[in-house]
Amino acid sequence: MGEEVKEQEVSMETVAMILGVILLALVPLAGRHMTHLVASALLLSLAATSFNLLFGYTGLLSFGHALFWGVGGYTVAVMMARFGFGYLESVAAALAMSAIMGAAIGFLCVRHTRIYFAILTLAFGQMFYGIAVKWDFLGGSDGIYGLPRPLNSLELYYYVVLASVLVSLYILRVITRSSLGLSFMAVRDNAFRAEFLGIGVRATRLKSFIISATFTGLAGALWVLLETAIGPESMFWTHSAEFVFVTLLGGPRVFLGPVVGGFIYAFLADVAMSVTEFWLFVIGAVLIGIVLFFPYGVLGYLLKRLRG
Amino acid sequence: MVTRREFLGMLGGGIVGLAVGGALGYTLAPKGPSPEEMAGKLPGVPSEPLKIGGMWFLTGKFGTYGDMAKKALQLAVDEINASGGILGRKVEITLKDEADRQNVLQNIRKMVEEEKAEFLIGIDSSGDVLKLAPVVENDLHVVTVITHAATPKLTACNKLHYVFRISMYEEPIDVAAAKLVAEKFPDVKKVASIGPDYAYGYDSWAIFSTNLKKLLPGVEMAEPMYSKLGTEDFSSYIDKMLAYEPDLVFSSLWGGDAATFVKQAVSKGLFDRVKYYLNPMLGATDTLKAIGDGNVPTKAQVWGSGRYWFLYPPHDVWPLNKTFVSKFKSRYGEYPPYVSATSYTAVYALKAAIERAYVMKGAWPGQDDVVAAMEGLAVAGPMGPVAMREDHQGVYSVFWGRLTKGAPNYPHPILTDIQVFDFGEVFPAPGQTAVKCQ
Amino acid sequence: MGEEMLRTENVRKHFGSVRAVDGVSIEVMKGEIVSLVGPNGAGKTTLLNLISGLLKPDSGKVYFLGEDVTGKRPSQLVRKGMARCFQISNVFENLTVLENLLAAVHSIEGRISPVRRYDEDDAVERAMAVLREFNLHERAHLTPKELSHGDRKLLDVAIAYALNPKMILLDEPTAAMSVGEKRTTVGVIKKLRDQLGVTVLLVEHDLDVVYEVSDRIIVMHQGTILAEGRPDEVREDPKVREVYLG
Amino acid sequence: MDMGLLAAQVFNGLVYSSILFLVSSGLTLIYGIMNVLNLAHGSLYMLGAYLGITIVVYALGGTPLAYLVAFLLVPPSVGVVGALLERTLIRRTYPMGEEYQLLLTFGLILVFDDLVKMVWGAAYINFPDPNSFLGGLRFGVYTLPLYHVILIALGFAVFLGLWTFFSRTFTGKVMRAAAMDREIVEAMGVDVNRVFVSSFFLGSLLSGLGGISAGPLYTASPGMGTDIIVYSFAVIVIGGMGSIGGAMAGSLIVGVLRSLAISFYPQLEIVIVFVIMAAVLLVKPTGLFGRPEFERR
Amino acid sequence: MIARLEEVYVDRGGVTVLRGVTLQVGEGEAVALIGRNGAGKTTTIRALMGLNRPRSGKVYFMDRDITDVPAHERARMGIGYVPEGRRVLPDLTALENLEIAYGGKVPKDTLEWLFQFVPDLKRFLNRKGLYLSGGEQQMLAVARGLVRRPKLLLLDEPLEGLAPKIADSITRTLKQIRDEGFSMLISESGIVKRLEGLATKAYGIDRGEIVYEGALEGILEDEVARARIWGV
Repeated sequence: MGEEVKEQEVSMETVAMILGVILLALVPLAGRHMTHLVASALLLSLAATSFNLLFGYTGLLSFGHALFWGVGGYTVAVMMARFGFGYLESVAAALAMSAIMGAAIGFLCVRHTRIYFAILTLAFGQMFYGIAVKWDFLGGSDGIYGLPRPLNSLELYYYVVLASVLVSLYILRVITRSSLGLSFMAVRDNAFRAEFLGIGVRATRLKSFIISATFTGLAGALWVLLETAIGPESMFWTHSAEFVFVTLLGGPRVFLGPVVGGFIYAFLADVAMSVTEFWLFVIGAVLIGIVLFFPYGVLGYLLKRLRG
Repeated sequence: MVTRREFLGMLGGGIVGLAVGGALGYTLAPKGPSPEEMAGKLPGVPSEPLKIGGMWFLTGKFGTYGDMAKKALQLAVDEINASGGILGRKVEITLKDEADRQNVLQNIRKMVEEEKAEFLIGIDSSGDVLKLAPVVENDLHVVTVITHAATPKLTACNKLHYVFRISMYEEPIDVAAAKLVAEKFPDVKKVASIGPDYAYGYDSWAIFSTNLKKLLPGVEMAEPMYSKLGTEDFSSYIDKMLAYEPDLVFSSLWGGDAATFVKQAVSKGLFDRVKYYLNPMLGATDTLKAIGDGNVPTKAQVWGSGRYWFLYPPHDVWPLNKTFVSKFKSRYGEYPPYVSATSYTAVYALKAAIERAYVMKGAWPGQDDVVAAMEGLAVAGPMGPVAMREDHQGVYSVFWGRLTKGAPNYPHPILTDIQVFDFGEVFPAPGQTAVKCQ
Repeated sequence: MGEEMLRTENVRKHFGSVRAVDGVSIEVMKGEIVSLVGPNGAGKTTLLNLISGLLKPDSGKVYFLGEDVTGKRPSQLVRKGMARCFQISNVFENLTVLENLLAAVHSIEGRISPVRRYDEDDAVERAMAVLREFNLHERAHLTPKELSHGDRKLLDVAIAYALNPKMILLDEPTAAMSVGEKRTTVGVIKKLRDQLGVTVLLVEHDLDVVYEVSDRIIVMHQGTILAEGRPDEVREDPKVREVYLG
Repeated sequence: MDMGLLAAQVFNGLVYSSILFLVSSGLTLIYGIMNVLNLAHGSLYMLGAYLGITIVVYALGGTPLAYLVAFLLVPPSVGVVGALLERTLIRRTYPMGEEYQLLLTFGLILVFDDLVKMVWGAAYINFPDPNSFLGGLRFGVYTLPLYHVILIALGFAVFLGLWTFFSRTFTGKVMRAAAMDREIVEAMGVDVNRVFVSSFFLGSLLSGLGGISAGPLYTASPGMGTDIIVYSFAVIVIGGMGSIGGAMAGSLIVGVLRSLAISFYPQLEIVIVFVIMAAVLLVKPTGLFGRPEFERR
Repeated sequence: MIARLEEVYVDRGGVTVLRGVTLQVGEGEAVALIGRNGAGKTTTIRALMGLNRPRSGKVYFMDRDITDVPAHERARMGIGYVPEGRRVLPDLTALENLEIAYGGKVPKDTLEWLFQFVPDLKRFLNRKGLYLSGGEQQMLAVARGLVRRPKLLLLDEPLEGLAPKIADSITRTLKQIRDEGFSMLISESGIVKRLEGLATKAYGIDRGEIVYEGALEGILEDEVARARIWGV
């Protein structure tokens, strides 16, 4: 992605990364709220990074990605609350379900690109939102609640989340650095020419869609266990917009951009809400400012300055 | 149904209950010393302020609820602080927005774990309250007083320890509605209904229709209709109703939806074709203001209820209501809706319970001490005396009133011809409900 | 020689009233360098598009290595050994030069996989070897934006070559090049055939280049073939001079 | 099937279609001419309703005159707000991708919702019902309120007006021309920037007209723009993005089908619009009346 | 002197496409700009029209420095433009295309005046651009460039892609226009013959540099120009 870094910077980044992980491991010492906040920031980051595999790496803007967050979340909730499975089986089922839904919806959506892709994904997102609201089995508008927290402890579960997110990010990183990841970027940059490289453009987009949906679903699944509840609003289009926002906030052209964006967003919303009831105004204003002044996102901007 | 005289009798009982409960009659309390003066005077009371966390919809389509609840909360806190706080501790509030849908539970946690709120009040959405209860019970362990969310499931389907609901819930109001119809409008033959398209709407219809069938077995009922929250255009629903030609329409729409519906029903002539229109959520000043005097139907009788009505209990027999209404009106320029009364009462209930627990314990009470004091507590609120039942549901009498133009005395329509139902008549026994638990 | 690489049979493509390609049959033998020339709008690029699968002919057939490939998609043709470059350099703008090549290498060798690093050693080696052939290896870590115009066009050719093609279609490889760049390109085209064994079908305006590299020249005009022959034959053909210089 | 009810529901659908058309024609117009998809278009609708309230409820009282004044003043005011947004903010996203336009205008939604709350408060507000002085037409058990009839007429009148504007007037033709090839139109002596501001003005004006028209029918509350924008999206996708005729067709389909669904298949109400939208996109991505995009330059 | 480019450099997409182009069109003159694809003809014309801003250098029109004047004002000042590929507005009729360029309803006498040059226009005046043949589109494009009676008409490869008969008729039209005293700059991708009798003066351009300036006939004799433009 043209972000290949020089040797000494790699070591700097590695150091920063290790420090970051140590910091994250220490979070439970900062109290339960912080633990909870960081856990949700991690999951938002994972969802946004998965979204960005499709957006930043493959060039497809999904405006309905919360659908997969919801698919993952509802699968866990249904498995546990309706069928009495444990959380491990439930999360595994959520992964499978997200992948299957990703394949089915992706198959229909990747026939289009650009604005049409965005609108089509939006339509699917809203359709499933409507289904969740109407379907008793999913708890209707109340959703499903009162799920047991795995391990009976927020702190322990935090480490489950941390580990899962780190492993997932690692896998996503491996994918973006893989030959498959390169084919995503080739399709993004120039689908026309990619076809002349023997890359099946539609199939490549679909692969990206499925991977993206699966990890977004994982984030939703883990989030449900953190929240112990889920409702239809988790699939509403404004939640999808949040992923887009977070990604652009951090920077769509840097792998860790959405992670940085996820943390900034989580803390910004947390602080803004404590300060003013017009916190949405603050978020909206920040969003406008980002678009106008930092279109490469915060991390994108920082890296640009660092590297001259 | 009770008459005015019976009500006075009930009121007496309530006041006795209050005395037994050991609550401090705050309406009678003279202006006390300031918290600063009181600080440290009482043994075992910490000197730092007491923080109460509140959560309602502060933004978005339902933002008006949070706004009104917040105003009443502020009123109560200012009163309490002006008269010595709670056992000398100054009260502070911290608020979170329930409209941040993705983070409701996280925000609740934040108030408790980070902002050190010792007690919680609020919650508008039934869905949220059901999600919240297990978290509070299993994890947060702080006394939480619900002021709005009305699902019967909260108190009937859960064994609650830390969570209490001070506000009336939907079941007694709907039961009372069935009684009202059976007693006052026995000529009803066909009933149509509309409600919001989620659990509350379904439950409300289930309770009303089950009870009505028992009381008036011959009544025919249309397939219930449900509209999504925030529906703008009810024309299609109204015409479907008209096609059915009912005598009575039961509507559990609330907030803006309730107002929009009435307005559109007026212009679509619904109230020329039906005789009665009942809405258990109509007795809310925000809704009535939105309806406006111009839309009060003249032909059909429109009846409404609510968790509180600012003209009931009558100001002459229950001065606390009068004080509350006049304070609220002079501070905020409008008459208080029910969310204001319930939040106001919630703060005083907490105060009463803490003080009672302190008396019993002789030291600042822990959460479990406050729970013990809340159980069986009776507190005087603007809506009358509220008794906390063993299932942690506050009980007080239900009213239904007829919609009438407010002019010239009030800026919006009001409810008159108030019919009161004693709580013994309409509250199901603890643990019972006509609604299916999940 | 003598073995057939590519053949078109009376292919036709009309856009509305415009007869872009109007019944063209050509043949390219293995190891040949064949040039398509003709004034603007003669239909050369359209013919290239028909051959490479970008357009479907209204009628007629395209054979590649004896197989009927009419209507096959570009990605399928690439796998059969037909690569193509573009008139306006058409590369992956946000990837480095090396990554551009790697994308081609991985794709054609069927190595696309989510776990295989795209910069694994043997792929990089292979890509760098190609870049060396085109003298681009020193610019491997630049993005196309940072390349000179000539180098961008070279990169385009290098990508095509990295696909292990049996045949490359080149669309105006020297357009807007400096004289020096042009020399390089001529060298590259010769090398493609002489050292790398690739058959070349070239669309080119610069007749100097065409005369220098071609085994055979096909002159197109208004969608049809006007003349065909060895460079010296075509050079002397009055019809060709007519078309060009009037 | 009850034919009277069916007719009544079609009528109700037409009223809703009319509002939808006013809003979505503006959305599609701006998209068609400028290739900008303005998510905050719904916020301008909300602004129209609230400005209307200011005039009808607070300033002049619910008299027929107040309505007349509101209908005359509000749409152009909203148009000016839209034009200002274009000049100050949205214009700066043109060199960036579509996603940035979507994001910026999404940010505007949040800002507008809170601004409305700051100015008018969080409570929902009702207009006095214009039918109280207009009355209605009786039709069996049903009443067709006159205001509803007027709205349907207004929707069709605006449709015809736009049709005439774009096919007959010079300014309309210039706008269409700018949509086809902005550069060549510039080279022909047209100040395309002005055309763009004008089309934003006109598109926003239509949204404002939608707001003031819907206001008396519905209830104004902060956030009222969010639903309508999603439905308008559906409308213009179904009809074909950039096509006024398509916006009309899409509005009719969405409005009437939704109305019929309520009466006859209530469980479909929420999803039906999105199912149609997805189906249209999958089968005919350019929508019913759209055509493949011109090569834009 | 009607128009003049002076040492104009233009970058497009990071590539320098004009490298110090100096070129001049005199009163009543028809000037040819000859070069192959990608040589910089279109950019030169666009620089005159104001569609490409020079990185450095100046553009003059009627002795006024118009380097910073936007395209639409240049059009109003009297520069007509017939773009490469014609770019007729497909969804508007021929007449409407003319109206846009005229800035309003085209007066009858102006139409009559246009018919002198392009009599065929009468035939398809009310047909949409989309349904015009290539030759008709080109005629319309010329008429559109002419409708404001500009002092300078820029024609970017007006003969490209046209059948010979039609190209001839366009050339005749252009001659007629020139004879009316209009100045014009015509680009051509290499077939000099097509401009014989039309252009008197010619510039040869290659890789963004002017490689020839002089009489049209002379360009084929010029060694440098021949080598660089035709490679022969």
